[in-house]
Amino acid sequence: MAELTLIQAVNTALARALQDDPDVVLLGQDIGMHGGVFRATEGLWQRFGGNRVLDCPLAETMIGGLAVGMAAEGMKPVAEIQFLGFLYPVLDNLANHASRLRNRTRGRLSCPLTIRVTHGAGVNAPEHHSEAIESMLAHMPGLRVVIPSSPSRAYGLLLAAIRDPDPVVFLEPTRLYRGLREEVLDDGRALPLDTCFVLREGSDITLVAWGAMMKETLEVAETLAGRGISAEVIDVATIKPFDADTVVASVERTGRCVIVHEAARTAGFGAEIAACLQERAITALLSPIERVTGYDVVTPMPKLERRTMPSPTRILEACDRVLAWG
Amino acid sequence: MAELTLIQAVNTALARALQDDPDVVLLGQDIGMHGGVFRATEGLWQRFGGNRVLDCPLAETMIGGLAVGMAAEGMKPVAEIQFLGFLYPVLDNLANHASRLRNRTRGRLSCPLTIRVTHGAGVNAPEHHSEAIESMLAHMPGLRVVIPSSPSRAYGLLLAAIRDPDPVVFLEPTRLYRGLREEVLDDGRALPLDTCFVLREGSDITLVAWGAMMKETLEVAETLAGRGISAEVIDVATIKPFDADTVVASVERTGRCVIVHEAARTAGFGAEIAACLQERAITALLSPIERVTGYDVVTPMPKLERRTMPSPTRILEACDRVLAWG
Amino acid sequence: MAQTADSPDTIVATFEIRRRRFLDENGVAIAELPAFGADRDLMRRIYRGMSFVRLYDQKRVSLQRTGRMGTSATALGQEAIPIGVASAMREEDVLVPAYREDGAQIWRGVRPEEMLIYWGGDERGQHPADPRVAHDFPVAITVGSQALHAAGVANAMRLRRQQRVAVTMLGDGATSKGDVYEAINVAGAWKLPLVFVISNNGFAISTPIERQTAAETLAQKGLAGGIAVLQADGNDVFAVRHAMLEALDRARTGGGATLIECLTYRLNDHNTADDSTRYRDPEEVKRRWAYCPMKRLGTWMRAAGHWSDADEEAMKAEIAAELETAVERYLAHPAPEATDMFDHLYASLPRQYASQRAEAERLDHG
Amino acid sequence: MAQTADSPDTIVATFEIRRRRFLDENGVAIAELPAFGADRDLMRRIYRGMSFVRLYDQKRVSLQRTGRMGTSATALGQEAIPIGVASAMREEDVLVPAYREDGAQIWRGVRPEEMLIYWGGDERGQHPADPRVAHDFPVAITVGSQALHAAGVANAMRLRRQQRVAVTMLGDGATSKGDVYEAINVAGAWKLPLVFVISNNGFAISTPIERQTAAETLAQKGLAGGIAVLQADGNDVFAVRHAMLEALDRARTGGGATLIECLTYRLNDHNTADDSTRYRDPEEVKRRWAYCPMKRLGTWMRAAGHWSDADEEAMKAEIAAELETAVERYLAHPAPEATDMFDHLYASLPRQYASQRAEAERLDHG
Ligand SMILES: Cc1ncc(C[n+]2csc(CCOP(=O)(O)OP(=O)(O)O)c2C)c(N)n1
Ligand SMILES: Cc1ncc(C[n+]2csc(CCOP(=O)(O)OP(=O)(O)O)c2C)c(N)n1
Ligand SMILES: [Mg+2]
Ligand SMILES: [Mg+2]
Repeated sequence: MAELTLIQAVNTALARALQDDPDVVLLGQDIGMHGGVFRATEGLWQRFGGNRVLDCPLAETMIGGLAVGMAAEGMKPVAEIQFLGFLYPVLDNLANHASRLRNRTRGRLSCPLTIRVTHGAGVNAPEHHSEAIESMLAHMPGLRVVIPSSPSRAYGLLLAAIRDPDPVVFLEPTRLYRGLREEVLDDGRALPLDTCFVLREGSDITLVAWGAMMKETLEVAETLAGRGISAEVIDVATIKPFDADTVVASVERTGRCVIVHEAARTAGFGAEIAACLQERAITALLSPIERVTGYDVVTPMPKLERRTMPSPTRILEACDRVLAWG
Repeated sequence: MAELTLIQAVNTALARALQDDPDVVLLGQDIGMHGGVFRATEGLWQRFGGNRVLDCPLAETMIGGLAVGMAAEGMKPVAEIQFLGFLYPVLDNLANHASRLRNRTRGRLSCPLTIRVTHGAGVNAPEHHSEAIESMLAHMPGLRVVIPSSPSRAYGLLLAAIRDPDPVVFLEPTRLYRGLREEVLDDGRALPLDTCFVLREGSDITLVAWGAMMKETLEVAETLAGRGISAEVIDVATIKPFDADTVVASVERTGRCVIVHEAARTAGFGAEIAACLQERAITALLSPIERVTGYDVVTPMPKLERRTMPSPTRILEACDRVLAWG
Repeated sequence: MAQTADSPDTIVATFEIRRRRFLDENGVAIAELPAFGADRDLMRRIYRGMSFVRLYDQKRVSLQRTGRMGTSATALGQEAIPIGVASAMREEDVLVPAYREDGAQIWRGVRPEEMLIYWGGDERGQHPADPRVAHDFPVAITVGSQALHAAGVANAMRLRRQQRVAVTMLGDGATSKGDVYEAINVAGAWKLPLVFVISNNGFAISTPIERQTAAETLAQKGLAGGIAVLQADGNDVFAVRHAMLEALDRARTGGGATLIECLTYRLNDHNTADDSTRYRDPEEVKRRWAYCPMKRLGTWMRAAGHWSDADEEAMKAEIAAELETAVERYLAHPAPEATDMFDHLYASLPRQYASQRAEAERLDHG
Repeated sequence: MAQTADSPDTIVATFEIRRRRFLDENGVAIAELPAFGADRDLMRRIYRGMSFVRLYDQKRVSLQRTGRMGTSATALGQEAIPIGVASAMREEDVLVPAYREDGAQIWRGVRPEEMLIYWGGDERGQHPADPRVAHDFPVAITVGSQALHAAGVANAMRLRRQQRVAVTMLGDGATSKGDVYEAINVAGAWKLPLVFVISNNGFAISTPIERQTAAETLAQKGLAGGIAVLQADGNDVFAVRHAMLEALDRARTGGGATLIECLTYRLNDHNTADDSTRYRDPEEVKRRWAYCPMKRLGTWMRAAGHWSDADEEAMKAEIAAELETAVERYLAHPAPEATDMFDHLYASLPRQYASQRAEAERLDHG
């Protein structure tokens, strides 16, 4: 078993998928000889050849549309979009075609494609490279939206995404690409695409996050532990379909909840979680559910990006308010 | 003062804006001699000429991009996208450019454009013609998102949108285009772009909706009144920035709330409203806030479209649950 | 800036656009006809196919006028294109249509009642029973979106080294969409087995082609992607079919993609919701009837001895009966269930949406 | 399908692509030079401008290597393009650049330190102080997006009957984007006062032009929109500037848009985060240095008596000093306030976001 970074885990899962299923084909810009701007596909072109790893002309709409057509013919395209800010031109194909082809043909055609795209800020990247728009994707019926927060979950969730018979957007937290290492067993085992992961059990407060924000969230849980407060930490992992059951069950025990996300606050996915919780667990709530989120601002350039990303300080302040409430 | 339909009110506001400000220019497909697929621009090309009312080649991305460039040069483009399903190709320009040009140039350039686009189902239209994706738009910092529910509000809000110094997406509920008439005074008075409208005062329960769903929501309020239950009805009108104050104040009085929207449930704008309410009014809440929404399904074709749109029955059932709770 | 004698410029590339035509508007051959013209049976099927489109369109419109059909578009005056295209394709090829090619879809195996079910507002019409069209794409409502899907289909064929071709059909207006250009470009870059058929009927709803683009031809849109291009007289089924056979052959033998611009004219309103007198001169439409593809082929068929008045009569009766049956089946088609909305959303519905489905079911039957 | 003697095809349109070049790679004139070549002062400013780009790029990269600068891209080997373009434009024209045209932006009035501030990760760099560039667009990071913005700017100029021109700069990779095609098409349809300048430097990151498109030239992308097209030797500042003057004049006098493909070669890595040895042969890069635009113009300048070794030395010292000042100002630039994120979001911040702003302010100073 090897200690892998998240990007290596992605690479390993891609290799495994290419190996296992001849219908899996990678699409993207600079993913071939170059190995991808983050090296997610490093060595794959060399190993599987140019008919499995396809360098594309520079056109994101095209990548989305090609993937739809290939998937309808029974292939399993896995497309890389270099940065989330470049996913917007793909939304038309995601919302109008990929997510509905099965439904609009009443099951005759389907769209088993995967779109891999980086997610989030904190790596000093240029404009449009640090976005977080998972809630827009979560609003598209027929889609699945997934975001791992560790190398092993990246491996298992990506395999699941590629094998899934329906379209999946797989968000990769750029900030975690090389930040942490974990033992990853390349056993071809997929993780479920409809389940949250409880990363830490606790009884006083539930902290809910996903992607790169798990880092700060776990840090805060540790800080709270030092103060004798037991925080349960949940990694949502699959944004759509959202496993409310796990979160509701937790909050029914803790009575308090803080949701953390990098995306802008308004209509972010935290709103959906808070809405579900008050619908299903209002009697258990000992305080309002707080959301610690990116502000409702345009994703800033590097000099200010950390000023909108939830910091441990902000998360802790919210926990304090929630714990002190009432 | 004339009795106008909503589409006539839109037409009147457009004429007024063209008349008042030489920088206002209309863009769109078939908006010229043809007058637009819904006749929103009827007579305007004839009256203001082809340099004010511009028939565009068939390309939505282009319409969005042109509008950004024109706005940056100080014009006030008002672009029509024929149906909301065709707005997806414009999202790139909305999210990456229109909504950030001011910010990314720290105030040097700005983007005073308006995108008009139909919203919602219920008119027996083909696929992709009946969408509701206001929450995706509400997640874009720097944007305003507006949706009227009556001819007079259409007039006042559209004038405000056009005059606003920042980009506004103006959603027009297709189902209301010709459904109701109202006295509309063409006095050039705009309505505020950050405020909800209380359409009916009440003390037992707050009903929140927008766009075409106001119709069923007001119907249900009437039914409830027949049972001696006093419902307050709020038209959100401006989705972004959302006027939580008005809704919170209402729920603080009523203690109960049902939110109604046509868009899919998950990550719909109802989630944001419910999240805000539990954050700010949890002590006042006598029951969970319910959301009555379109299901998490692909917008169906005409034979089934009414099966996902919130019906008076579904709204009433939710009210009953909320009123009976606890 | 005056050009000097020793010019700084050299010509590095030249291009020409050819237009193909076999029959003039009076049905008289102006060039040696392709061999298939001698195939009496085939030519009769083609003529019948075009006639079917016209009568089917009439039937669909009359259903709409009587409130039993949603909005849809006819192919009036363009019948040679869907039939010329579909008749040239093989079963294993894939058709990726727009929304005005019911004729091509039906030729390939979709039943007329299935098309009516679709235009009547029901997704089930896009799941035709005939296995021959199992890979064909459904109607594309979002203009131009089908081009990239067809490129994806063609790319799958290429990667799998199949001898199949994807054929996508587009309007003149669609050529303004970036999607279509991106499809043309990748078709060239990857030598995709793909044919773009553009029905240039002069209008995108109200927008005449002159205001859609300054390009002298739509064929030259293909030059931007380095693919083979050709114009064909779209009202001459010989030209359309001949151009298609050439393009399909090129694609099948590894020669890559072709863009064929078929010149035609939309004799009808844009669709049943449109009133074209708002934006075009009815006199022009009248004049254009002289170029009707049906009349042109009919004249030639009779002159060639392939067709008679008796044939015409028999065919019309036969088609009328067929359409009667199709309409009956359409009208008798049971209403969909509300749960249909959920049952093809995912391969299997995530448990998260089960309660929504249950509510829809309860209210549907309640 | 064999072609018969009486061909069904007629040629309906023909096109040719011309390539412009004045100086060969050794700096020798191969055609009569444009009149501006005799303008000693102008040519010295042009040569200086190109030299500035090269030295500025070196400085920026060295800042990056020492951790004081974000990721950015240089114009190494492409210097003739930004300077040829910017020097041909008028102040009232509008530049809509990509991200490799700092040289053009600086020529027009952006201060070097402002560009450094931007690439250092701060939006304030996109608000240059010089009023001459108040209408110019900021750097475009999303490849190709700028083409439609430029079309919009040009459309405003057209509607207002101004004698101004929008100029947009794009890479070869950008030509694959539908946005760029859509801009070309509307530029043709509306005869926009617009110039598309494509710097074909052979690569889009790692993707060589041969895999980007099958089009023989990028100039022919313009044929799809019916606009004027031309190739220019992008390493010959005479060709670039001459082509620009012609295109600007056409645009200004109502003749519509032009697409100019400038042939060049990216001598550097894609950007400071890239390592091009992963995907291209360093030998090829070495070979391409022979075509360096600086060397070419320098040789000609000396032969024409416009330039001397002493000039070179003086200029280098002058530029070095200028850059030193720019770097000092950049490094001394005060850090932004967290509230900056809110203060240019809307013309005035909606009250709904006031509490977020307050929190950011509190934490910034806490
Ligand atoms: C992306 C998109 N934009 C707008 C529309 C509305 N619309 C439907 S058909 C049409 C015109 C299409 O013209 P053309 O491509 O020439 O095809 P034709 O209808 O003439 O066959 C338009 C604008 C649409 N369906 N899709
Ligand atoms: C829409 C979009 N997709 C992808 C990228 C990532 N990216 C940055 S530069 C680049 C290559 C651009 O190549 P080209 O247009 O030839 O310009 P050059 O860098 O050679 O000047 C890519 C793919 C981007 N910035 N924008
Ligand atoms: Mg047309
Ligand atoms: Mg390049």
